[in-house]
Amino acid sequence: MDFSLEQSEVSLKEDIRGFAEQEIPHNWIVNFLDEESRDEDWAFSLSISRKLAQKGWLVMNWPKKYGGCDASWVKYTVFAMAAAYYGIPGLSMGVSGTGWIGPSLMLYGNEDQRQRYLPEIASGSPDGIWCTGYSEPNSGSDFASIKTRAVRQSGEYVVNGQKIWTSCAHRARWCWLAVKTGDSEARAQDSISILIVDMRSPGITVKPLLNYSGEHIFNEVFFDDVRVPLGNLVGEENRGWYQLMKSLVYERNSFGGQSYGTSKRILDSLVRYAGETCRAGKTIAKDPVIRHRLAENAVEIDILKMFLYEIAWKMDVGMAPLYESSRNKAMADHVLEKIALTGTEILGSSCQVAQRSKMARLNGLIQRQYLMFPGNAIAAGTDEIEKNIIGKFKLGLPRSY
Amino acid sequence: MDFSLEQSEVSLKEDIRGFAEQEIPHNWIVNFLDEESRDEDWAFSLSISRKLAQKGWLVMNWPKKYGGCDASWVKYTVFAMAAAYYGIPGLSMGVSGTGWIGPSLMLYGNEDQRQRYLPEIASGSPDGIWCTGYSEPNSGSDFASIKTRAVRQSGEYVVNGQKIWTSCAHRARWCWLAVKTGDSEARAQDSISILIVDMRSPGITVKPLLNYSGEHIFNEVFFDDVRVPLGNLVGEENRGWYQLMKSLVYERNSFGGQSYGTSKRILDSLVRYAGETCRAGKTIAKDPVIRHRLAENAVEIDILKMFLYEIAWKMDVGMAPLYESSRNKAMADHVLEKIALTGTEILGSSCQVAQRSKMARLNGLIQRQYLMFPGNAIAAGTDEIEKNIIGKFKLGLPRSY
Amino acid sequence: MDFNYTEQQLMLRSIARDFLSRECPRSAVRLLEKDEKGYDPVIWQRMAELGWLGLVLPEIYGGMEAGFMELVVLMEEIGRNILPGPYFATVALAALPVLEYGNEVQKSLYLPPIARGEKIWTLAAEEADAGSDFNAMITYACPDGDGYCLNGGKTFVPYAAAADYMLVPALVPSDKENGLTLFIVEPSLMGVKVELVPTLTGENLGSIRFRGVRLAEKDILGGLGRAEVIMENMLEKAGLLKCAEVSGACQAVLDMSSAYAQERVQFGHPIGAFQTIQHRLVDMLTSVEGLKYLVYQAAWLMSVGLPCSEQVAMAKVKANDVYQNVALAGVKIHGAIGFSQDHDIGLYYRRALASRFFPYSNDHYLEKIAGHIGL
Amino acid sequence: MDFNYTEQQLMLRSIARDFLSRECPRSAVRLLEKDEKGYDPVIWQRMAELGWLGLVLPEIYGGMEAGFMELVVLMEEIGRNILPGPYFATVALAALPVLEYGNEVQKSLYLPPIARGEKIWTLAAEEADAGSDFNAMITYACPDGDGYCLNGGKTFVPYAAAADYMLVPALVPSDKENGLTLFIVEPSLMGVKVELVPTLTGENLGSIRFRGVRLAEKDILGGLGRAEVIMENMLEKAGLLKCAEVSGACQAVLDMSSAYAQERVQFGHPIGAFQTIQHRLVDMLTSVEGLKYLVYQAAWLMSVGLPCSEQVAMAKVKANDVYQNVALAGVKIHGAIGFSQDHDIGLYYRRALASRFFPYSNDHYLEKIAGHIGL
Repeated sequence: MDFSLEQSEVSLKEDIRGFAEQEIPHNWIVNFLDEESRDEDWAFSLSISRKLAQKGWLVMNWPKKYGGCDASWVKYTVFAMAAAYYGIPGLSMGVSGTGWIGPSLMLYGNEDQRQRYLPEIASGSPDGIWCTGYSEPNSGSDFASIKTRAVRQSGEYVVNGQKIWTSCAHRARWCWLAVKTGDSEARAQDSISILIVDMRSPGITVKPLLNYSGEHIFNEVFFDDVRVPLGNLVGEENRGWYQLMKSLVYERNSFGGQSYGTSKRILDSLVRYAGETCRAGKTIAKDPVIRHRLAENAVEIDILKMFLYEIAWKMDVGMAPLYESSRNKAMADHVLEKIALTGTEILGSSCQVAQRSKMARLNGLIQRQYLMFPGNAIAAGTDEIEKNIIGKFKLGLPRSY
Repeated sequence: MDFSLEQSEVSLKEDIRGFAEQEIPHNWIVNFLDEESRDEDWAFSLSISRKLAQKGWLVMNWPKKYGGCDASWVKYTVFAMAAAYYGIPGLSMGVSGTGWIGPSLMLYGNEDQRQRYLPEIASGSPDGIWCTGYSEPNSGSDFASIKTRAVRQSGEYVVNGQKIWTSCAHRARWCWLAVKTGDSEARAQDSISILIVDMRSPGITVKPLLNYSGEHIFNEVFFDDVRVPLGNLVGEENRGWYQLMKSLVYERNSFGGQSYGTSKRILDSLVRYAGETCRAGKTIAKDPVIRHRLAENAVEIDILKMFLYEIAWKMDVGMAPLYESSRNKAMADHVLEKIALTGTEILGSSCQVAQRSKMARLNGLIQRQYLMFPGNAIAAGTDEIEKNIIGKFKLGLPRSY
Repeated sequence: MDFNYTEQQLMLRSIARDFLSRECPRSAVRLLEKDEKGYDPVIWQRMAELGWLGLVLPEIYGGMEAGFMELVVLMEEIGRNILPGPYFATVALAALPVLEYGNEVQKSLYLPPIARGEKIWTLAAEEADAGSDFNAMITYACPDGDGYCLNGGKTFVPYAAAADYMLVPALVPSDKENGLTLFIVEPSLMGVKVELVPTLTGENLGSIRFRGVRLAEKDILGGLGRAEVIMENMLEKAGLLKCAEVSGACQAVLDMSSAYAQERVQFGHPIGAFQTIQHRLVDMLTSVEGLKYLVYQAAWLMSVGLPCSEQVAMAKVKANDVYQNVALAGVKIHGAIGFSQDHDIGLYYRRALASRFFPYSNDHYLEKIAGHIGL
Repeated sequence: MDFNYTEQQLMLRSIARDFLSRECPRSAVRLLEKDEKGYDPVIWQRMAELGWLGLVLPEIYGGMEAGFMELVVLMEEIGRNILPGPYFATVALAALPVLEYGNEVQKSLYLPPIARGEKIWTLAAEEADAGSDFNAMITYACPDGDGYCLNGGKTFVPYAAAADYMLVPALVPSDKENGLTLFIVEPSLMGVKVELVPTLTGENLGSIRFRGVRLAEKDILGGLGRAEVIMENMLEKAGLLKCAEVSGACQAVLDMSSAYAQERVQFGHPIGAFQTIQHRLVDMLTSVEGLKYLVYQAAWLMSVGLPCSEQVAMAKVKANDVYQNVALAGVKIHGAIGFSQDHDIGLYYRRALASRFFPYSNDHYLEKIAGHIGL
């Protein structure tokens, strides 16, 4: 065993810190989901994506031929952790691009599709922004029950149906869309396909679904006789469910590094805040209850780090992760929740102040997390779903009820 | 609303304190399950049962004609809380007698049976000691799947089978036995009956099952052609499952008062201990982390008190409790677990000392609870079973999987 | 021992539930979050007509002379429905202390307009850097001629922009020691500046600057240097009423989540059939019932005049934990729909932060309990 | 970054697992709980033959010269199987500090018999009323002629009744200040009295009284007044090895509980199919894996000589929580059978209390972490 970073990984961290100091305003704290909400934030995030691409960082773990640098997963993890720690936006190309659309195309797309779409993502261009069309009003965790249908008609797919909670649909150039293609008698799992859909196609309507704090992240997306070339089928027809189950391994893990970086940054910010803030005549950093609570957070955050390195190392040495990405997803959610709640406790009354207000302490870092962590925890699989997966694939337990 | 105690209830508490001061050695801390373990403890407990009966306290909430005092459930709750607080043993007549055999006989027994058995329990006599034969090796939570069978033969039931985890079987004069009587095609729930079995009957073998700390509480009980008079059937044949489900409401609630009294006593003992014990130059009572932890315990213990009064009041005014006894059972288990674990934290290294050792702090109160609370939590329904019941009966949720 | 509601309490509850769901649907709650005054004067007037504003005031001031327990029952309903508006501020934070500590002139002058719904009050106690720590306060009322001159600032003041009067604790310097004194201040006075604090909770809060505000002897409530005692007492009552509001809100979240778990089908079953969800709902139920009884216990003690500061502290600690846990569990049970602006559950989740630190944080109350149990 | 075990580590693990399950079945563990010496000399001798007793000692003292990480791997297996005996006491609490702080005479004299399995050592540090607080200790070694005279007492000493030697920190009064000094004491000396402490955990512990015990200059380990520094270092290593032992134990509890959940059928399904049980097992898994990696991280830092006191503290805090939670969850999953004397799960549940406060409680480690993160 050896948990040291290589010299190049250590210096990468330094480079990222330098980049952040130069490029990111010190009060920038928009996190990776709500960078989509406001036009000015989005434009800034996208400009950073471009610069990250130019630095060779954005998709460093992709093969060179698709715009990457053939870097290891460990190195990419180092990057993601540090970038999130220093508050660098635009890491995901609209949530899904770098994290799982890319890896999925490499797994299931044909060479034409890879050549066509991967470099767009890798270059940080607006045309590399994707959204993911999975959830429907009655199909959340029970993904196999989707109803949106694609029918072959005169050499094209014609898509009809509705997606919901589609984050980034209002920003995306492309949609990674799950549809029913099999006949109605087939098992649900054997009748799903993945299509690449141009978001500029006629028949697509995107309606915003503001979240409870007024941010525009989610959308409803309606498909009304949308025509999609047959060549936009990814992988095999009717094998989409199986493809997705496999690529969800990437999706689940894809925010791990960012969650770690964000949590660690919040922890350090709270430590600093506690040292500077007085209550009852002494700094709250002297309060044993607060000291213990922050120390407990530090332990959980460190475990997340080890989990992330473990899965990255496994991928680097060619061991396919199975339950680990579900474990990491659940752990990351837990860590974010814990530090956010600890943060509200430390801020006290101040945590009521709106996140974008000038009166917000720590630039609203805590408030933003308080509002976002329950949403993050749902995306790409609820805690229950992750635990079912771990129970089944790691512990060999029967399907749970 | 009015949460005051009546004058008679207040003075009852005082009387109990006086009784305990007179009758109970100050270092007596055996709790209500392990009083069965050692002969000398058992003899002492039983002598106290007798005295409690003479005082009119043992089954004060029973009707006068069966040996009780027609006291309210609230008053009985006051008694149980205070008695446990002051460490008075012998409250249950071998776990089941006062708590649910008595109430069950009043619900389902015929008048002959009530006359025959209730006064024996009420008087605190050794002949009033019962055990409860429910669990079998493959039937725990899934009670309906029991296999022990009673067959009618020449005017008697002949019982064959095995029970397990039968607490107090080695002390009991009678067994409240659940058996299969219906034919094998009948629904499991429609083929169970309750028999009263004389533990001195030929064919009964009791084998001790020591627990992990060496205490003799549980037993295996083997029934080998045991003959039971037909008149010992309680209620209707094959309706035993339904009877039991109803009487379990009593069983679940029956230790509530004792759990409260025990928890409160531990809390107060820990407070005293914290005030007398120094660590790093000051009493641990000054440690904010310990202060908060004990305060959190105080809150939960107080909630348990309100829950217990609520259900007692409901029974007094004739509202049949439904989910409440499951809620109280789960809450009592939670409270005991929390205070026991808090106790180990406060004792530190000392909590390793065996409970009966002279070196044990607080007379081994914490150790005993640490060893017993997981067992208490299983008896009369695991946490999962209680939550299923609450989910179904209070929240109207579907049967859970 | 009696766990029954009185007829009067049951009736009040039923009227309140009807009224609030009809007059103040949650869509109105959302709109009022963006309103500068933060309340609907029409609803306010109706509440006055229902007698709610003077619920516990004596008849001679236009009140209904109901008991503290009735106020608790009403606060539960207000919390259940989320009623935006200065009810808590006016009644719990002002009318009660004016009634208890005001002189006859003050009571006659101030209480009837409250009961009639004509005047809105609030308490401006917290300071940006001092929190609720009196010793660190920097708002001073310096003796000046025959009156006082008020300088300083307060923040997180409920409905500051709507208030006609506010109670303001300020330090009055003297030879001996600084005596904390409670003043009645009209925001319309020269030198008072109110600014809204944008909140994520949806609660209407403001910051206030006092610059050379002239106050008179008659503006003192309860006597010079008496604010600490008064505040301790009034914040005990107000803290408990806040718990009742939270208790009602938690019950609403539980009801909503339990109903959703029965409707929402995934994998061919209502999600309430999945044990993890079902047991989470059961944990919510148990904690909500626990909170309810702690509130009732403290309220009963208070209503019969027995000491109850330990029980209030217990209720508040529990209220904080339960609201956070229940609101979060509720959001999670709802899944994605729980985050949408149009769904009610998010209103509660955000508001859980608003009550958490009022008037003090958990640490304060745990410390208080620790003292009471003998530590 | 490399998460692989070396070939040597894998082989050690495999041999240890085989050996322990064969030579020390849990039935033997139960019997040894009642044995005064608390270990089986035959197994002990075999362990010496396997090279375990000198695992990390240099060859010149009869050791195997393996690394710290190998010792961690072995401790995991010892914890997994529950090996009763003074392995931890002899190796972690004595051989390591003797190797690090002993002079050449001491090392040559003491280490080879340890490696050969001939001598058993322990540490006698804790005092009844002082716990691990050096400042409150009352064991004194007063200069007396050309040596020292030891008076006082220690408690919770692992395998005190079996030990041939014990390390004893004692205060040496001097003109300047009391210097805490580590002495090597033979319990066979006049004035040493050992008494067993009955434990519920099944661990073999003793109390020791020192009355006028004569010690010489040569019995000092690491120099006069140096015990505080030595202890800090040795308890960091020992604390981490204890974490490895706990990690192995937790893995065993998880494996046992997971297997039982697949076998035990209720309501027509294996109980592992019920979501509450399944998710509880998953939580156990996640926490056990988290603990394992914290242990490996700290052990790796230690093995390459980097600072690791923050990481050791993290591992210990986690170990305490995980052992308690996992052992309790394991017992509950097993239901009634889990409480019986014949079932293995109870062995772990009881032992969770033994490791929890060694060498310090959670508070100590949380405080240490707080310091490291900048508080």
